Amino acid sequence: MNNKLMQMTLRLAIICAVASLVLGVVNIVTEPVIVERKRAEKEVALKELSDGDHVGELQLPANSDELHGKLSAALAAHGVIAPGEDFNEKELITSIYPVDRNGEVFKYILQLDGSGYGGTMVILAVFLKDGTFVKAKLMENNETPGLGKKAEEAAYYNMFLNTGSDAAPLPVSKRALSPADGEAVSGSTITFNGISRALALGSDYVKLLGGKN
Amino acid sequence: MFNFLKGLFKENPIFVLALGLCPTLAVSTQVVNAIGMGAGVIFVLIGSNIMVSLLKNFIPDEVHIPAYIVIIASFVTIVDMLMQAFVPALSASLGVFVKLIVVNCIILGRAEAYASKNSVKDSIVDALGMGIGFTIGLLVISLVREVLGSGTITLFPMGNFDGVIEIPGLVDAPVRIFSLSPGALLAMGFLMAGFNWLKSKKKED
Amino acid sequence: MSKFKTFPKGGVHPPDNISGTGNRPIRNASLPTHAVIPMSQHIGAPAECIVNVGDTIEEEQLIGKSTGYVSVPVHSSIPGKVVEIKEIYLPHGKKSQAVVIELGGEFKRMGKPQKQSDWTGLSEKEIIERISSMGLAGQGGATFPTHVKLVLPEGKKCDYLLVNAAECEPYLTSDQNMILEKAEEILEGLKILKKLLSPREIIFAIESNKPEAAGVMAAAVEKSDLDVRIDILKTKYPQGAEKNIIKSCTGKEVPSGKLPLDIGMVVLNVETVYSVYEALVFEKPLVERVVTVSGGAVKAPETFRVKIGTTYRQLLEECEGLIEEPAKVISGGPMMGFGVFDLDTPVTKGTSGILFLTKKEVKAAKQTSCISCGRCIQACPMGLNPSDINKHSLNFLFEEAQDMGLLDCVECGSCAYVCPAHIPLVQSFRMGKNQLRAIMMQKKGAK
Amino acid sequence: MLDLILRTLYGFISVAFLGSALGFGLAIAAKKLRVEKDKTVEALMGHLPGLNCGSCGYAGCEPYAEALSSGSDSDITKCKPGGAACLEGIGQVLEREVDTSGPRMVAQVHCRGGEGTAETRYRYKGLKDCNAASILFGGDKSCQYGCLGLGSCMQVCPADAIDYDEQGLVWVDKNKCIGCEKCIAVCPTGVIKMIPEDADVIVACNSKDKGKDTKANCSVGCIGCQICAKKFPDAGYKITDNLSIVGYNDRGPGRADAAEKCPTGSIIVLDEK
Amino acid sequence: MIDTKKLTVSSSPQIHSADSTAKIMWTVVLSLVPAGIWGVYIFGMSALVVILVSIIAAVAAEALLGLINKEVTVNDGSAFLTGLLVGYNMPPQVPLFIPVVASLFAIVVVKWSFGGLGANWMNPALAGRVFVFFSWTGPMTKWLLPITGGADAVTGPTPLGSLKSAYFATSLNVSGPIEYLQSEGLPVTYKDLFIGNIPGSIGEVSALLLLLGALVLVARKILTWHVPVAYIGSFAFLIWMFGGVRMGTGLFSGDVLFHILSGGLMLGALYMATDMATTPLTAKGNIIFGIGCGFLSFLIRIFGSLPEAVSLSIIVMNIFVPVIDRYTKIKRFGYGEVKEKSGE
Amino acid sequence: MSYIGIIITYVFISNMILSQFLGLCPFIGVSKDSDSAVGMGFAVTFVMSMASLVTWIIYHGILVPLNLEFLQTIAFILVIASLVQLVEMAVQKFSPALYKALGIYLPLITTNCAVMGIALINVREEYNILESFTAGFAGGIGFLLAIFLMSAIRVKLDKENVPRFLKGTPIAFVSGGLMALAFMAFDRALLANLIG
Ligand SMILES: Cc1cc2nc3c(=O)[nH]c(=O)nc-3n(C[C@H](O)[C@H](O)[C@H](O)COP(=O)(O)O)c2cc1C
Ligand SMILES: Cc1cc2nc3c(=O)[nH]c(=O)nc-3n(C[C@H](O)[C@H](O)[C@H](O)COP(=O)(O)O)c2cc1C
Ligand SMILES: Cc1cc2nc3c(=O)[nH]c(=O)nc-3n(C[C@H](O)[C@H](O)[C@H](O)COP(=O)(O)O)c2cc1C
Ligand SMILES: Cc1cc2nc3c(=O)[nH]c(=O)nc-3n(C[C@H](O)[C@H](O)[C@H](O)CO)c2cc1C
Ligand code: SF4
Ligand code: SF4
Ligand code: SF4
Ligand code: SF4
Ligand code: FES
Repeated sequence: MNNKLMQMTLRLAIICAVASLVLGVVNIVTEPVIVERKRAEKEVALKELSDGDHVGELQLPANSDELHGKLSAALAAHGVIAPGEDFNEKELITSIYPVDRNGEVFKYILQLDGSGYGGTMVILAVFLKDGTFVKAKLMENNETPGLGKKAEEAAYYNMFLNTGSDAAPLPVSKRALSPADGEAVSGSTITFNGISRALALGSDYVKLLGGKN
Repeated sequence: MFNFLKGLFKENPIFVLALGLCPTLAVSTQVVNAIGMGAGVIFVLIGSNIMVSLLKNFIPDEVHIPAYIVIIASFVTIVDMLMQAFVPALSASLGVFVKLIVVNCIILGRAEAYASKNSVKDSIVDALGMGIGFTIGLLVISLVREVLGSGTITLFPMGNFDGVIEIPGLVDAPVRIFSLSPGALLAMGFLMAGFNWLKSKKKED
Repeated sequence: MSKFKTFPKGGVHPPDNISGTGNRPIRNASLPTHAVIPMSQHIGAPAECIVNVGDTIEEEQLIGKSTGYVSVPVHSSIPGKVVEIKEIYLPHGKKSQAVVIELGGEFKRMGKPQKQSDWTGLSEKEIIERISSMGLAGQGGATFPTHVKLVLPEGKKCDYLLVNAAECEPYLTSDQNMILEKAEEILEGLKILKKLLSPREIIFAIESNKPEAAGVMAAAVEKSDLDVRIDILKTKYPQGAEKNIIKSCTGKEVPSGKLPLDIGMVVLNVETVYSVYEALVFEKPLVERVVTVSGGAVKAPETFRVKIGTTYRQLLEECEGLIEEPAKVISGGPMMGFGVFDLDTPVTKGTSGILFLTKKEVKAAKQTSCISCGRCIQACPMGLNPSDINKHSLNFLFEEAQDMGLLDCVECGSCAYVCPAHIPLVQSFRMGKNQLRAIMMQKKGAK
Repeated sequence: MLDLILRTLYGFISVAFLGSALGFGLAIAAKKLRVEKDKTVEALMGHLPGLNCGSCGYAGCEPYAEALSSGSDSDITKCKPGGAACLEGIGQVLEREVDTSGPRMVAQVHCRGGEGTAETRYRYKGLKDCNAASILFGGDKSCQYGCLGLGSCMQVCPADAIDYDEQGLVWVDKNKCIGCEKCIAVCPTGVIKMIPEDADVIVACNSKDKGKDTKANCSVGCIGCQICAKKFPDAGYKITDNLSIVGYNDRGPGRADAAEKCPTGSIIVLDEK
Repeated sequence: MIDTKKLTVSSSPQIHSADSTAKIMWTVVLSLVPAGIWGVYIFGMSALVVILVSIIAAVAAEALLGLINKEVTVNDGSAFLTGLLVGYNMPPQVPLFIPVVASLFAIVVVKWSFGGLGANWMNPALAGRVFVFFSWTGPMTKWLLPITGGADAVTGPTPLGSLKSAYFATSLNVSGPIEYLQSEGLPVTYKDLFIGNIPGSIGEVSALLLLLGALVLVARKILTWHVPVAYIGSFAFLIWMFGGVRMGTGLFSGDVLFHILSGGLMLGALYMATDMATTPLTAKGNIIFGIGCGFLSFLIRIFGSLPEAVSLSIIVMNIFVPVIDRYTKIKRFGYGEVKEKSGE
Repeated sequence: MSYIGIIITYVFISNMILSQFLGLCPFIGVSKDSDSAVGMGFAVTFVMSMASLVTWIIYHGILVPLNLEFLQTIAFILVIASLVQLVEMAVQKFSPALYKALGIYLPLITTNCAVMGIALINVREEYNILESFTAGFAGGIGFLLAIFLMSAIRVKLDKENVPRFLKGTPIAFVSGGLMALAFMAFDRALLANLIG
């Protein structure tokens, strides 16, 4: 075999190997930090949303046709989807955390995916057992600063307060808002639509869960 | 000394060489990003220039590009991991562009054009000059874009200061385009024209 | 509209302004006291001056010798004495040697009974020789040596002989008035040409705004035994341009870079045909021509028969001078003619008109940059994109301009006429062509 | 922790493997696919200034280098902007003797006639381009030799060295001029001529008309009166074709004095800048 | 007799048609005046102020840049026209700094960066409009109801705007836009749309007056039919085909009339997609350009979220103009029927 | 997302250059005339498609199974650089004509952010191998479109009287800015409404 060829190969291999070794070492240092940081971040977010109550284990939406049927009916009734329109709650509800006080579940924190102006938005939302909206936080999103990004502010969700129960449905179109609120979301209707629909889905889903753990 | 100054003005990588444009435009929405990005680039530039200069006789000519690139990529990955671990907010707002330092034309360009032919000491000076030149360019652009596009100047939070200076008047109704992609390109074009003008002024004196 | 023949694309409609001088008898201009006769009155090599200062010259004496195949001799239009030989500017902006002759002595022909000679016995070669020695150059504007056009190359046949009486230039009425007076002579000229070229068909083409001339010609054809097709063309500038008139009358397109003869066409201006007649029937060289003197600044516009070498200044006086300060003095028609600043410029074989235009007629406005309106493209009869060629030319991209058709441009001026930005497009093209020529010379030199 | 270390090891192995595979592949490819580059062209490119201005008659520096290298062009002095250093460099590469003595040459406009000084014959209306204007009787100036002032030279100058001066006349900034002679090629009247960079005076006129005609056409033109040549015989002025020409190699006494004495002021002392 | 030094010498042709750039521009301005007067009439004096401010900003910028370039260009009217069109494209009660910025952007960045009149490749007025729209979306989407000008002005959505919101609501049970608007309590008739009795930008509302103005321009040969016909035609066809899809009424049920008369389509198709400087040179090119505009306007109006269909489609198509010009060659005389020179 | 969706996304909506800021150096550097621009565009399209494919294989075949995501950057760039060099050498050897047309741009592609960028985007969007390839190809076409349009504009501008200090690169940026402004017409909502 050609000597020069081998030498070349070897030298590149050595450089690569050394490089990866160095990276490996740095990784050994940083990875635990990164993992820990991420966990802590989520914990802080959940804690904030749960107002200090105990947050239970992560759950995923149930895999039941019956539930799906009921959910569809409820959503159609609330004008979130058109009658007969299909949707998949397992893609839209990515995690569920029951929140309990003294062992009794009284609210849920849902991680929801909504579609906004800049693509998918991740929303963490809190509902009482009867579906009443409590509070929410917009996590990852690509909305426009000054428009859709306004939904990152806690005050944005005031317009949903005390809605979501059977008595007071969540507003899912601008028409259902008070004129002042309607004015406020004007210019970012798409963000509003995405968020309100996600919340309506969460609310209806929670109602079906009915406090089960 | 001359080498150092060259990178700052005469051969400013952004305004004169028009290299490394993607990160320049992509992350220049906030001043703090520009500082972070600049620091990252300086680190990678110095590191890779040192290594390339050291290894210039070890690296076979036929595979020098992959070899340099591996060296650069290693430093980039280190920066990336360190940022993720210790300045997560910055890491998030720089996004994919930290990883893309690896393809920043300036760095490979300096490795090829300078470090591979010069001593370690000179390479460091060159890296510093180029890196700081790049950072200054980035700072100028981000200052223009953030002030116009958001009405703020975002720096690091320190003590009571939350890191954000608000420009009265602009902050309530900023020219938002400047924080979006068209504004980046427009600002770049006019800054470059301004730079040309400065240069011609200098030449005349 | 569609009852008149025309070419399909391009063209413009400037007001024709022919009512002042059209359909009126041609007047003989008085003799010049000093005739200034340039040696270069045609396209091709200038004639060589064969007289000296002090020489006494007879009427119609040869004073300039043809210097090549594409060249024509020059004759004196008046008898007299050579008083000066000098460089003068010709209207197209180039310099030429000119002989100044002071009137004196006796006329051989003028005022004497005309002696007719019989041309029917002459051979084709002799006819060509006669045309050549009588100094004939095209009187339609381009002053191309007529004899060159009339020699059919080996193996080529002439399908059509086209008499160009379109006279599409505004103001000009010399062809028109000529037809009214000399229809039969013109037909005689055509007979000579028929013998020479034996075309399949002779076409007489005239624009629809000159119905009287067309009528006179039709009547003459009726009476004669010569078969001539009369085509009435739509009044549209540049209907008279060679390639366009061929397209209008026959539907044929002269390919880019080719000559009419390549597709079996010979196009001659009516006055050239008349000169052919005079050359053969009277052995008269080309020493006078018909010139329209017109324009809003002139008091009494008129069509004159003028001795070559007569100055513009003299002709203006014959029109009783000016009624208004002119903005421009033009040699030729307003679309293709040249602006001159020297009233001592002489009439040459190619001078079809002299115009004194007022500011109002010129309609100059401030030049702006091109607004890409595309009107020039619509107007160009050659299917070019003048706007783009101009931009290339102004940026020194002459070879690119050539690819875009710079050399196909016939400088008709339609584009510049309509351009709302008042860009002197034709000037740009002429400059571009000059530069291109220089580049090609340089390239040839390099090789 | 163990997991992390294990992964580092995997990484080490797999990237080393990837590197050696790719390195091997590239190395083989480099051997198999080797194409020789023309070393001479590269070396020449190192010496050419890289302005791609085209004054050498080629589309840019590289085509000129190729022509020199292939021998299809033997004139190594074509790159004017490169100056002496470039010429020397090319000479070295091609092993040719070169003569690099003499000062750098720059262009200058030899005419100071403008509004108020030079007569015009008519009102020009048309393109702002000297060659276009010269179609119309050689331009509107009564003098046929002078600067038409429409700035075609400015447009072609790759160094932006030409501009209107304070009096609105075309003038070359010798510090910016790279000596490419493009302006000379474009100028229809030939009024731009090369002078040494260190020229002390120029006769800023190009008129070869007789003194009388020049005087009628322009108040600052050289009338060929012989004063400079006769009064200061050693100063290097010579009259040819009714025009005074300065020699730049014999700068005898009285050069600047001649400028004082010139009745039309067409000799100009260039300031040292 | 004649002072020959005062004779003008220029290259042929020695005479010229009566048209000039300035004449064209001022004619267009005049033809736009009625639509502006209507806008001021139904939206009140604030509309007039907006128009004036836009014009003043544009003309001032042009004059200033002319000063720098030592060339007076304000007289040619193009800057005035740009300013006027910027004003026409503003909501009637927009904060005045917005039209100022739009005009400045139009003249300084879009027009003069490239060298002034005719050198720009994008429509200055529209680029200015879009620039401020993206920067200050809120104020740029607030509209006045007609005949409410003055102190107690009432805002409301444009017909198209509220239709657009409707597209995002899931279940619509109406036959078309007019019925939908009725059900929303915003009754609009075709006649309102035609004469301009609707909320909208100042100059865009009256289709009738815009059409009349355009007819004058057609008669004066300033406008050719190509762009407007290709634009409106292709747009109408696509609307008819697919316009009903999002109303839930299926294919071939789009309300063509509604869409043509609303949302500034008339102003765009007649006055802004016809700006000579930023559209193709040839008839064929203009037809391609028009169809492109029609398609994009349809796409953005029916499927997009932005209310800016017309402005955006025209400036997107402006990008394609150099390419269209390159590939729509006219047949040159003497080149046979198809023979194209290669490498051009 | 459907393949059509991916194509529309990367050609129009997330156009590499006009909205993602990837590959600007060649976009500005090689758009002076259309021939080079189109050459560059095709070269980038080819390399982006190939790189998407190869990096997907490396990522999902080696890095993920071994939990080595942290070596992503180094592995990707190594592969891309080698790929580009190989292509360059092969073209140079086997088709000198093509090399003359493309060759000078190929080295530029190594440091073209768009290539590396699409590889990283493919990972972020969790595309499968075919989707990755489609995204790479569409990204390349988007680049080609932008650079071709830009070159036509610049060729036009060459003949205009652009103010001195803006001539060349600065005016290219301004033009790019205006292009991006117009391309804001294509937003995600449009895509979502169009293909559901
Ligand atoms: C630059 C820009 C950013 C935008 N960002 C958002 C956004 O973040 N959220 C949103 O819902 N709409 C956004 N939009 C969409 C428009 O504002 C859209 O027209 C509006 O949502 C619908 O109009 P309306 O709310 O006034 O009815 C954006 C538009 C632009 C031009
Ligand atoms: C260089 C040259 C050569 C020509 N050779 C011929 C020729 O051989 N036969 C011919 O009939 N015409 C010839 N022509 C004349 C042209 O066909 C044409 O009639 C002449 O240029 C005047 O045309 P115009 O008045 O339309 O410009 C020649 C013209 C030029 C310029
Ligand atoms: C734009 C243009 C317009 C012309 N108009 C006429 C015209 O009206 N009448 C005419 O006889 N020749 C006109 N010519 C010249 C003819 O093309 C052609 O040269 C002439 O008819 C040939 O005849 P001649 O050689 O006898 O002059 C025109 C040429 C051009 C380029
Ligand atoms: C028919 C016509 C339409 C025009 N439309 C516009 C326009 O939409 N926007 C604009 O800024 N200028 C317009 N102009 C004016 C002018 O062409 C424009 O300012 C140029 O783009 C400037 O170079 C128009 C001019 C004409 C003749
Ligand atoms: S002058 Fe030339 S370009 Fe203009 S219309 Fe006539 S032929 Fe066409
Ligand atoms: S007619 Fe004049 S303004 Fe119109 S495109 Fe042609 S050159 Fe330009
Ligand atoms: S020097 Fe020559 S090219 Fe320059 S402006 Fe004067 S005449 Fe024109
Ligand atoms: S002044 Fe003339 S010689 Fe000097 S750089 Fe300019 S064009 Fe070249
Ligand atoms: S930095 Fe992105 S291509 Fe150069």
